[in-house]
Amino acid sequence: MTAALSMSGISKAFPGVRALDNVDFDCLPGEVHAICGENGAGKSTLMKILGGSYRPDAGTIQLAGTTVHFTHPRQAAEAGISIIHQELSLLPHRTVAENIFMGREIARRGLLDKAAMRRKAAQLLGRIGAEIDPQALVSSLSIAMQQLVEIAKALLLDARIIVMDEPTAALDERGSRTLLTLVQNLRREGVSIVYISHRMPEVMAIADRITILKDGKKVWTRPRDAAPVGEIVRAMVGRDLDDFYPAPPSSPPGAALLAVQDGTNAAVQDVAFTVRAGEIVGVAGLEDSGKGALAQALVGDAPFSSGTITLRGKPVTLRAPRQATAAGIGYLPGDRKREGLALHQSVRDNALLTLRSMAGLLARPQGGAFASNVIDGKLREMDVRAADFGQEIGTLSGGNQQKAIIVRWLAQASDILVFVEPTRGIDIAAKAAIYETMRSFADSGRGIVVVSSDMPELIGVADRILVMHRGRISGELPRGASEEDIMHLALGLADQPHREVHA
Amino acid sequence: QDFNDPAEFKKQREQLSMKPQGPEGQPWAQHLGDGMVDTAKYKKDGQVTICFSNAGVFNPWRVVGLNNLNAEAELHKDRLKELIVVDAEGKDDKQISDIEALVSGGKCDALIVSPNTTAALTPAVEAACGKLPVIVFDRGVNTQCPVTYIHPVGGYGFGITSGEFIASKLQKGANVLALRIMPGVDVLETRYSAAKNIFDEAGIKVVGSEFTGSDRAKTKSIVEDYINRGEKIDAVWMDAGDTATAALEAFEDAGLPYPVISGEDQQDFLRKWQSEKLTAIGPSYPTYQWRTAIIAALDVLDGKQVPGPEWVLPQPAITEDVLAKYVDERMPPLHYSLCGCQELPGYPERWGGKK
Amino acid sequence: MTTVPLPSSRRAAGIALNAGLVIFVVLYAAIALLQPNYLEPGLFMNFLRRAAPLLILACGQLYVILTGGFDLSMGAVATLVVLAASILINGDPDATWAVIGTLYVMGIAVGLVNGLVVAFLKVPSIITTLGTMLLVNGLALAWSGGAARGDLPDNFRNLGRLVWRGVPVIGTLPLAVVVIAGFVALAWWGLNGTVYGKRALAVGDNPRAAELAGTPVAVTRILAFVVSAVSAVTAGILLGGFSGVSVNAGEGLELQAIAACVIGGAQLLGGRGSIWSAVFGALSLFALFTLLNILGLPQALRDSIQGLILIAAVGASMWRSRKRN
Amino acid sequence: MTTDAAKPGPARSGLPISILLAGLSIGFFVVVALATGEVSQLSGQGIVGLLQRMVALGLVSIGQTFVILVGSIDLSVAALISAVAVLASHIMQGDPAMILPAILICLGLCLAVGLVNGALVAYGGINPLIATLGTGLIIQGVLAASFGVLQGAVAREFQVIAYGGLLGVPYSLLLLAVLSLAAGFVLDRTLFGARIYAVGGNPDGARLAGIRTERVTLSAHVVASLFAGASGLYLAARLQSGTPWIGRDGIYDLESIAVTVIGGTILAGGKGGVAGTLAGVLLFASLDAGFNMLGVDAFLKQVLRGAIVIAAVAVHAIRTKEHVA
Ligand SMILES: Nc1ncnc2c1ncn2[C@@H]1O[C@H](COP(=O)(O)OP(=O)(O)OP(=O)(O)O)[C@@H](O)[C@H]1O
Ligand SMILES: Nc1ncnc2c1ncn2[C@@H]1O[C@H](COP(=O)(O)OP(=O)(O)OP(=O)(O)O)[C@@H](O)[C@H]1O
Ligand SMILES: [Mg+2]
Ligand SMILES: [Mg+2]
Repeated sequence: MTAALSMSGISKAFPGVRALDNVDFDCLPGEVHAICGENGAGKSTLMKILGGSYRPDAGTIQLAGTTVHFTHPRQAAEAGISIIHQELSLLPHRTVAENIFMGREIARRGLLDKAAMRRKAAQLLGRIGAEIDPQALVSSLSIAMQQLVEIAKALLLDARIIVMDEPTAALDERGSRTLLTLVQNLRREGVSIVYISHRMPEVMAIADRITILKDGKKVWTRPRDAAPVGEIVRAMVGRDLDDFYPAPPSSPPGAALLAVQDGTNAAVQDVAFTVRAGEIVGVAGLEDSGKGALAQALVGDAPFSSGTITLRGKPVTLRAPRQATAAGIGYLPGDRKREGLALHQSVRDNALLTLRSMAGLLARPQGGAFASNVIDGKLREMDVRAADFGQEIGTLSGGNQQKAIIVRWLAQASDILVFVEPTRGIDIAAKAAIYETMRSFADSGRGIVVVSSDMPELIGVADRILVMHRGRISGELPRGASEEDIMHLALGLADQPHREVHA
Repeated sequence: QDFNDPAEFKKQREQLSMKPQGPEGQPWAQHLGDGMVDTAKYKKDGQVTICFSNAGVFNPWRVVGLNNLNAEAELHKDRLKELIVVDAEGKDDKQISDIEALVSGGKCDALIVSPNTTAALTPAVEAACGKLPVIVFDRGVNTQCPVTYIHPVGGYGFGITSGEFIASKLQKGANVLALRIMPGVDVLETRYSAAKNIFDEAGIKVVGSEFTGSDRAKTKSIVEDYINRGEKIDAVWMDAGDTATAALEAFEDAGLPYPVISGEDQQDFLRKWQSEKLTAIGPSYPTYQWRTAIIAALDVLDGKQVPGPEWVLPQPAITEDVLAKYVDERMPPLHYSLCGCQELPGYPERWGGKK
Repeated sequence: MTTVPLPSSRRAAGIALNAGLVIFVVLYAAIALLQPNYLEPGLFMNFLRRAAPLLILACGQLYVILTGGFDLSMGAVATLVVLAASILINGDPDATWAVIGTLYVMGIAVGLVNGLVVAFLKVPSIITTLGTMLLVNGLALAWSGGAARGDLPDNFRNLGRLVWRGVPVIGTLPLAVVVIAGFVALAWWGLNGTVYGKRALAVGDNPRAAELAGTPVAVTRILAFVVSAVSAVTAGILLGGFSGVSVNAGEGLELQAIAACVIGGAQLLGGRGSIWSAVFGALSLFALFTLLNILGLPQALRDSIQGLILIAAVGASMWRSRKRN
Repeated sequence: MTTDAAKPGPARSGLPISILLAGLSIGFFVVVALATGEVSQLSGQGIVGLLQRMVALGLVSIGQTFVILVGSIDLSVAALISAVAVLASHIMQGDPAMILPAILICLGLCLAVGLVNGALVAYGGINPLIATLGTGLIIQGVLAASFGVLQGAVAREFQVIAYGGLLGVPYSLLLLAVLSLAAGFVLDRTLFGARIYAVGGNPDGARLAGIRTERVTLSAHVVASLFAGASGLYLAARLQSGTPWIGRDGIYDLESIAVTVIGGTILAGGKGGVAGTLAGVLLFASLDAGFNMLGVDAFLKQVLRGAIVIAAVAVHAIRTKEHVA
């Protein structure tokens, strides 16, 4: 069987970085080929070359045996390649249908056929099991729903090759399962699928073959059966990662640090919980369950309209992130690029942002705690890898960016950190490092609220898990809970007998 | 348009020395030449409403003028029910709409227009002429339909007065720097072409002709640049005097003697002239013509004969001998002395002066 | 991923600095070539004196540009300052200092309005300051009746006019040059000597991220507009001093100030730039004006050349940064 | 991308702004007319006069809407309007036989300017503010320099556009109406329109979706220039002969941007439309007419207009949760 896609000898350098070095990659018809690798290994770059966004410095691409040269994404699309990119690329002010048909509108002599597009959009959304009105504005959708729109967009083309670059990063368990079913169906139709994910269980569940990239080079390609998880991780990271999740704390939690009573706003109702010193409290929930809104309320970004928050026994009002910061609550937002990073500023400046923002206006920007060597020490401690901490943070890989933001809050010496999707799109080694940091932060007598749609992550790292459903806390689970337990509460089945929870 | 019309040059030169007709000492009510038009058909009894479509108040000359016009209107409270002033902010298009709205509004008994641009306003004025008596002043329109067109002698006259004065003070081969406001405006272009003709004839070299946009800082910088070039500047000729003192300051700052200069009738220039004993002249484009517009409109509605179809006003220049008469310490720096407004109600406060 | 050393941001800033400086040096060399006496310290000082208003405006504009905005109202503020000074002082030298204080208060008020409207009413700064430009200009003209009123005494005029002669080494020293030095030093200190500069860059780069990191975004923006207005007042005082009262003293200066910052390498919409972008950008632009004057080209064509240079300067820096990526 | 909206809402939310704004404008006009006793302004002729005030600004603003929607901006329209008006009168020299050639040459010039603007922005990567400021300066300079030789007047027959009419409705209004409808149709119903919204809303996303974003940006600039050309031709017809200053004096650059934004098109691009823009133009026209009836002093008018621009944008901007700069 000729490969549907075969890339050989692909190399690509960016200033200062050799992103790909002589990489070979192929994919057969009706095959799911997963690519794994650390952040910055070159996965997305390889796919962007396939999609015509970048031109390779060297190497050739063949589709079903014919060599192609793409200079614009349009050509790749016309050649039957469809890509779900890692970054969302939607139009916030336009409807779902208009987004799905972006660049491929149904038109006759330049005139749009809107009705046809609406129909087709509804059909596509139905196919992926998304209950989204094609007439809705994208800006009114949650990130997860937007991701589903992206997927529908990719299916529009009837492509022979579909690339999915971390399609489930923003999806919850239910959304991910629907997607995996969809992938199976596509495979059955003979579509070739390139699947990129940092979630090992997914990869193991659907991949036919797995390719590992490391530092821009291919390590190996193997059938799934010949690639146990341990091997994969070793190939990616270059060492064994045995104790992936940190050990639970040895001593019981201390006094209550943070307590919320009757917290209510447009998105959440009557939430109440406490976080004690030394505790990591997880918050689980499906999309639109209000877990994100809870985090925003805790940091004053979308405050509670009623209810009380007490910090170390004292009631506080948090109406803006700055107030929360001053009160000792730090925030690691879920959307790194949009909410976390000043992309064109240096790693150092990003790490110092909060400290400098909370200092007196006339403080010297390089003085005392802001001195380069002090913050460099902290960055190094957190193992942020950059050639020079003076370089723009936008040039770092996601994991290193995330670590730099964590350093921002560690430097600020907050009491409570609210982490939203702390490891979204982050490779396995960096994940382990972040978990380690979270644990030791809690162990030093402080508290963490971690909001995540990654259930294994919550199970592994949280001391307690609050599960949300429709804006309310539908239950609380101690350490050791299973995914089934969480799903049960997340689906709002708490009052019903524990049965089948697969949606 | 031809900005160098020998016939017009000659005509204006003659007008400059012509003896005006009309009441002595009231140049705004005087006129040159004999043409009169009959206006009996416009006669209207009782109180009247006069409408005025103004091009704008985008320079001090027009500000002083508008004050003149308003003050003149106050003199006629008994006859004048209302004076409606509409400002076009320097936009031709808006002025056309303004005129159309005034005419269709039906309130106006007579219309005064100070056109922003000659050609542009012609159709609108033509349309208005059919409905009511129209009086145009300052810039004209390309039609004979207005009852009369009020204006002083004109641009050539201005250039002749200033050019001849400078030529008379300089030797052949001397250098003059010409400072102009901006290109493309007929009344300004003709000032320059007239002066240039005279300089060429007298063998005086125009070392440069620069546009200042009536910006003082720019003017001063330009003159400094000429001084820094090491060029000797014997005289400065200007097509408008707003920036005359700025030009003189450039010489002061460089420690050079003042040049011979032609400015205009603004107070700051006159004061400087007086205190520094300059060799200077202040030709004018008198703002009293704004008074004439109201006078003419009322005369027309009275059915009186008025000078026309062109009402040419005298265009005096301020010279050494009459300088003292025009300096008025109470007035703001850019007040135009030939406003003919000293006797008008509200002088000097209405014009920004101190009591 | 083999990491090759990246150009550090400090080096990147150095490149930006050199861009403005290089353009300035080239243009000034051209001036000197045509008119060698411009190399004398006296004429150079005079050049600086005349460039002073633009240079100061550019420094203020830079603050706003760094935070991602524009300030179109500075020219109008400068005009207001000139007219107001003349009306309020009205020739009385004793009133000068008190009036200057008042002028700064007025300027700060305009800056605050700009900042508050942008930060809280969420009106884009280009529209907000277009509005305040009209508003301030209208107020200034309404107040003065549309023409200059009052008078400026010598002690006020000296701020823009006074030149000390017989100064060692440089020969002459205009007071305006001392004002520039002081203002630039202050502006530099604001961006590099306090944490404000880093906050402004972060806000210009990604306001949402800055907000979530605890940065007082609104205050940072408002301060930028206030600094910009203060620079406009300072420039207005120098303008009034240099050349006296007029109703169009500040006309068009806002766009020149923006152009200066951009020529100097600051990035519109925020996040990149240093005080040297403003300083050397303004000097370059002013050198260009002077050069065109000296060349004696028809005035009109000077506009065209200015347009060409503007596009070329920005195009060149675009091209350089593309090549780097 | 925002996540502020609560429920997946309906798509068409652009309409209310335009209707609200139009309603307010008309209301203002009517109330003022009644209050000042100028009832005749409410007659057919009065209304036509009001609408006629929209034509010149309306035409440029439609074009401006296209570029702003695509995420760019055009500051060169004012200079281009002057250029077209001057060129049209020069070519025609009053000769009706030259009407068609003149129109074609003028539109050719606009096409060229649009292509240059578009190329600088889309392919050169130059910030559109700077690029179009530059081209505007270039055009303005060339125009002023050559005005001496570029004089003339349009043909009488050509002036019919501005002064003739059908059943009491001036042709110029019909022209504006037809072109507005056409522009609205293009934006809403055609491939080109969809691409404009895509490129403005998310340029990277649009590129990844296979859209040749550069071409779309370039085309939008061409559209803007052509509409500026239409405005210039209309002005030439109305004014009989163009001067190099009509565009600048009309402040068509900043005003067209202001009305577009007032009409709800966001400066970042990707949201808005022609209906809102026209409502913004109507607001300006009503203000002009209303202030005339009220006899508002010229300078006060400017103050009010500044405040109204800010307020009109604030009304809908204040609801945005995103940061603006
Ligand atoms: N446009 C670019 N300019 C400069 N460097 C880039 C660019 N795009 C990617 N890189 C660099 O190339 C390397 C590979 O990046 P790539 O995005 O392909 O990684 P990835 O494997 O997809 O990582 P992740 O798992 O975080 O998505 C990284 O070091 C990245 O910083
Ligand atoms: N200000 C608001 N007013 C009304 N509804 C809101 C508001 N903010 C959020 N919501 C709604 O509340 C629900 C909870 O949203 P939230 O972002 O917290 O979900 P989530 O659990 O974080 O989902 P995801 O994992 O996809 O981010 C959503 O339906 C959202 O649309
Ligand atoms: Mg990637
Ligand atoms: Mg959320």
